[in-house]
Amino acid sequence: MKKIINNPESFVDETMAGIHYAYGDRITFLNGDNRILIKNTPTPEGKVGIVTAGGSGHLPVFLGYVGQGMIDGCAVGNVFASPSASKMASMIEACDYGSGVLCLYGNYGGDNLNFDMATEEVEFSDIKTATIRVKDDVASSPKESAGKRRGVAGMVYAFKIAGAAAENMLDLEGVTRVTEKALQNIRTMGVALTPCIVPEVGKPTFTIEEDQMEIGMGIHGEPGIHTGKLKTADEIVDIMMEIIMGDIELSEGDEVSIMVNGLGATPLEEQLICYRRIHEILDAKGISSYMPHIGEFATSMEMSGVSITLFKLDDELKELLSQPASTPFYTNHNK
Amino acid sequence: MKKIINNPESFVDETMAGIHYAYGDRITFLNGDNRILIKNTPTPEGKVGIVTAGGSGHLPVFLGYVGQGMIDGCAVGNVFASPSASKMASMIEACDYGSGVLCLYGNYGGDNLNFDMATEEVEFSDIKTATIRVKDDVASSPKESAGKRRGVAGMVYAFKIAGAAAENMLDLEGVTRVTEKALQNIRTMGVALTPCIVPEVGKPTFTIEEDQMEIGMGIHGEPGIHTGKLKTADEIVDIMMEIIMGDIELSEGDEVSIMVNGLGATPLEEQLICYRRIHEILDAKGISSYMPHIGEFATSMEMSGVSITLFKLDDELKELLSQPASTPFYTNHNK
Amino acid sequence: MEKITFREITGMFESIKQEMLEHKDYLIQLDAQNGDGDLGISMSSGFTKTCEMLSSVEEKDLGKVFLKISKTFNEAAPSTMGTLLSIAFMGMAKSMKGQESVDIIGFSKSFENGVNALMEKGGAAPGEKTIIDSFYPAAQSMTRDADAQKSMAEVFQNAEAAAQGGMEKTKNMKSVHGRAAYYGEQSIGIQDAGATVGMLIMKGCASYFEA
Amino acid sequence: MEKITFREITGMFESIKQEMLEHKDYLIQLDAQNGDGDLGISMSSGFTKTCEMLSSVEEKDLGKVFLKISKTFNEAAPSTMGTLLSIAFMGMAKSMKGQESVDIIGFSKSFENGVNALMEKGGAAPGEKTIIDSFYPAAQSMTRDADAQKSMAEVFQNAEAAAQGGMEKTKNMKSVHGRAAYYGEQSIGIQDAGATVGMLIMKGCASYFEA
Ligand SMILES: Nc1ncnc2c1ncn2[C@@H]1O[C@H](COP(=O)(O)OP(=O)(O)O)[C@@H](O)[C@H]1O
Ligand SMILES: Nc1ncnc2c1ncn2[C@@H]1O[C@H](COP(=O)(O)OP(=O)(O)O)[C@@H](O)[C@H]1O
Ligand SMILES: [Mg+2]
Ligand SMILES: [Mg+2]
Ligand SMILES: [Mg+2]
Ligand SMILES: [Mg+2]
Repeated sequence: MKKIINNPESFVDETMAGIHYAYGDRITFLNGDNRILIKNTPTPEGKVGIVTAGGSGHLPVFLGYVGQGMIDGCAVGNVFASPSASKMASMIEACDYGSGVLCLYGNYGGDNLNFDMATEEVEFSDIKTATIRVKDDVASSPKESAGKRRGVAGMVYAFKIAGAAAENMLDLEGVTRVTEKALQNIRTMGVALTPCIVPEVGKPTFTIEEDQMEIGMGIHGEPGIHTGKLKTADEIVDIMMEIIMGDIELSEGDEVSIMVNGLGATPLEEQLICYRRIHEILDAKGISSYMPHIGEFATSMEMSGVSITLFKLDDELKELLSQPASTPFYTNHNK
Repeated sequence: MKKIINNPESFVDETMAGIHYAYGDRITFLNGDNRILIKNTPTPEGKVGIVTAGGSGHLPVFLGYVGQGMIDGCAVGNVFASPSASKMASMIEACDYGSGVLCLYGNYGGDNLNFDMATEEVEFSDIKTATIRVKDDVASSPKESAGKRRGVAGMVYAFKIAGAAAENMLDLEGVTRVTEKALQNIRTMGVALTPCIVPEVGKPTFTIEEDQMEIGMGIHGEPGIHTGKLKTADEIVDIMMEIIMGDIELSEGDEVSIMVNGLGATPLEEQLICYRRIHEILDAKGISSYMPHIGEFATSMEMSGVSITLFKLDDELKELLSQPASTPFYTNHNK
Repeated sequence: MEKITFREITGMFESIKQEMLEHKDYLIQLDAQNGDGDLGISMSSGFTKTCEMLSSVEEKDLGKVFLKISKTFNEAAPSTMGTLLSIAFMGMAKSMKGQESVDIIGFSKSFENGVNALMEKGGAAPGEKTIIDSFYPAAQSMTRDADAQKSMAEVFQNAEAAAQGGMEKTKNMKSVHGRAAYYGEQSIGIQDAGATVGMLIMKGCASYFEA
Repeated sequence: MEKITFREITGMFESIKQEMLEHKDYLIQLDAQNGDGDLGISMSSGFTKTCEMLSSVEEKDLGKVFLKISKTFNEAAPSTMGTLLSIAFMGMAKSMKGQESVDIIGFSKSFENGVNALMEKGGAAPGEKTIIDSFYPAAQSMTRDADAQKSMAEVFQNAEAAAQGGMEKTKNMKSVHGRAAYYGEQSIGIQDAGATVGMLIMKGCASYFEA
């Protein structure tokens, strides 16, 4: 295991300490608990709170999106593990500014159950909550059972839209409606070339042979839909784009935001080579691109590979996407 | 070679195409030449031009810093190879807004020679130039021969300072003076865990054993100063910080900007764990930290490892560092 | 008539903890085949922390005791299984609210309530290769035996046997819930790790009353 | 008296190109030991592109010819060695400006000028394990022989021998310039790749005049 760490048990705590030292002016730990990160900047009374939660090992997902114009809080679990319901509940309470809280998170068993318990718990304190589970990974389940799909990089667009809508002082129903609309227009698919290592495990929990790739692999190494010889960038993009475009209706004149997300170890050069192909495919169909997101938005530590997300825009969504947002790990200021 | 590419020969061209599609609204190719990238946004008459050049394979270095408040142009070579003098000369001419051009680049043989030829060439067109070679890598040569040191991630701070000074309409001498002052206060040191692969070569040009690390290794795999068993994050940081702090005078009450730069494959979590240690070391000495830069600023494709840069600030430099800058690959807006 | 009070609950959890510690590697191995292999770790940690809490608490109201168990367990093991169990404990808490002791009928009702909460929140039905496949037959067996006024020892012994039987049937089932579902057909042939946890819990209770 | 015109220059470059193509792998291998191994590729490409240019150009003024050579070579091979050679060609261009032919005295002066430009820009002196170690003795030999009014063939033959001798001495030198300098003491024992290029250039010229 080639990692620059101290001991595996302190991996998350030390990461959180680094974040606190670096960005403590804008984000802080709720009651000193380093597993609950909330904004440290003023929030207008009556704004809908947006919160998320999930396991560690995916930076900037999830906590990296806590900040202005995005989400208000994030509960942090161990590597690839959900945080507990009680931490979520404390976070929800801290992020209620009087108009309720939207719980916006990836569709994973542990997170679902804990958020369900947490929202039940805060009901006792009369906090209104709404729940949206992000299910953008088209490779994780067929269209007929789209409800079982996992949440991956498309979540970042959902945070962006929800955050902007909340900042515009929409009420909880309004924020929920527009975020759900956004997610109906978001699809992601990934390819992995090398595995990642959970520090406490100390070795890869899955393997990809030296000349192989796995299309559709999940961000924790969940099995993909196609394992085979590593193909060229264009071939890989073509396969992924065909599946994505078979899942979402896109026609001439449509506008999308394209996210090319590096899974951790893949050079920016390769991400740009993929972007080039995606752009050409869409361009040939008369589909234009707006505010591309190219870089690392949702990773799996040292996993190599990329994911492609298409986000189909309408006027309302485009407006919300372009509204300024700024967290220590994300801004659309220069996008 | 596990890379998401098409063929090695088109690696740079396709990367550049991706950049052009994604960010063509703000940066463009000079006369359609995809190896000369210049700003596509208005520049005030009389601003000093800031240009750089260097090989590919280090994104966001070098071209990623072309944009508002940073540099005006960048000539792009093949992977790890200098672009030619004539491309540099064309770029310098395009980035002269009437007050001369500062050529600010890393101290490498090929780049030095080509820039020398290029500046000689543009003299014929009566363009005033100044030259600064970045030599921030303390591991690349002892202090007695600091003039031989290579330029690495600290270059990004130099771009930032030069860009801000030029935007403030300082003249060529003024911009040169303040950038030189900045570089006198910048030191970098890196550690590599795994090698990188030049696409056209197809295999690593150097190796690091499975349980080894190389402290001081250069961004092209130039030999480091210490090869040995992989140590813990704290031990590695301690070694690097001792060398850096032996090279630059820092005392209680000083203020620095810390850059922790991922070399390509190292997860953000690990970078933050390193930042944590650096912060603690400096804090114990009464040295405070301002506007940390944590992420990937100067990479070597899929190399894993990190570099640490300390940038000692005074009032003038702090002011220039915080002045807004925005390129497609960099902004200090959320730093 | 035999009664279950805070003392018995503590003893039962101690006994379950022993089972979890003894079968830690076995659970890791089972979970690794169709999942991520964390089950042995999360169960050991969950029951250890819960027993620590029980040994330091002054509380007679069984409703409140199970509320604390539910919270502690979830904090210590926020994984899928940990959370599902903590949901079950919460369900049990609700039906024991205000009582300092329950008889076997009261306890079996409360357990049934816990299993129902787990089914409702987890969305799994018997036959879907989850902990339900050992818990559900165990709950049925307990209700039957309690109505027949059998002894505590007998009730839990039969419940363990029912759980064991259900667990074994999971070998031939296909996973549809949790991480294991990603493996689809490949999951057939392997005993479900969560159902094994359910069996070990019943086994722990049975050993306590045997002793 | 023998003269060098555009025709001879073209012939000399064709002949040098042949040497570079033949020794491509050898140069790669030498450069890889103390550097990055690109030298064989950059030299082949530099001389090939230059010959292409020469075969398509209508230009008699040797100053302008060498200016074009300098530019073409740098475009095709912007590496350290490529740029240093293009600097040398630029130096030669300056001293042949306006002339359509030069005799051996004129040519050797121009070569010396090129080598001086290379030394000045590159900052290397003889004995520092670079191309200078083959070029410098070759230039000295040429000047001596030209003053002695030897034949072209003889001048270039001796220059090649001088370059060869200088090249061999680089084996015992320690690198202080370029990438090889990073290897310090380790560089001792290995023949310098750039000095080998210098020798091959002289060899190419000599073969042209022999033929
Ligand atoms: N929806 C569900 N309802 C009931 N049991 C479930 C459900 N999903 C998973 N399980 C059980 O959880 C077990 C795995 O638990 P655990 O290892 O904690 O999951 P994870 O590591 O994926 O969070 C499975 O063997 C199965 O018995
Ligand atoms: N400053 C210098 N002056 C003269 N020759 C040099 C200098 N630096 C390097 N060289 C020569 O260049 C050769 C390597 O050239 P090349 O492979 O093009 O370098 P790189 O690949 O590092 O750009 C060396 O063998 C040496 O002879
Ligand atoms: Mg990375
Ligand atoms: Mg990277
Ligand atoms: Mg598991
Ligand atoms: Mg070389």
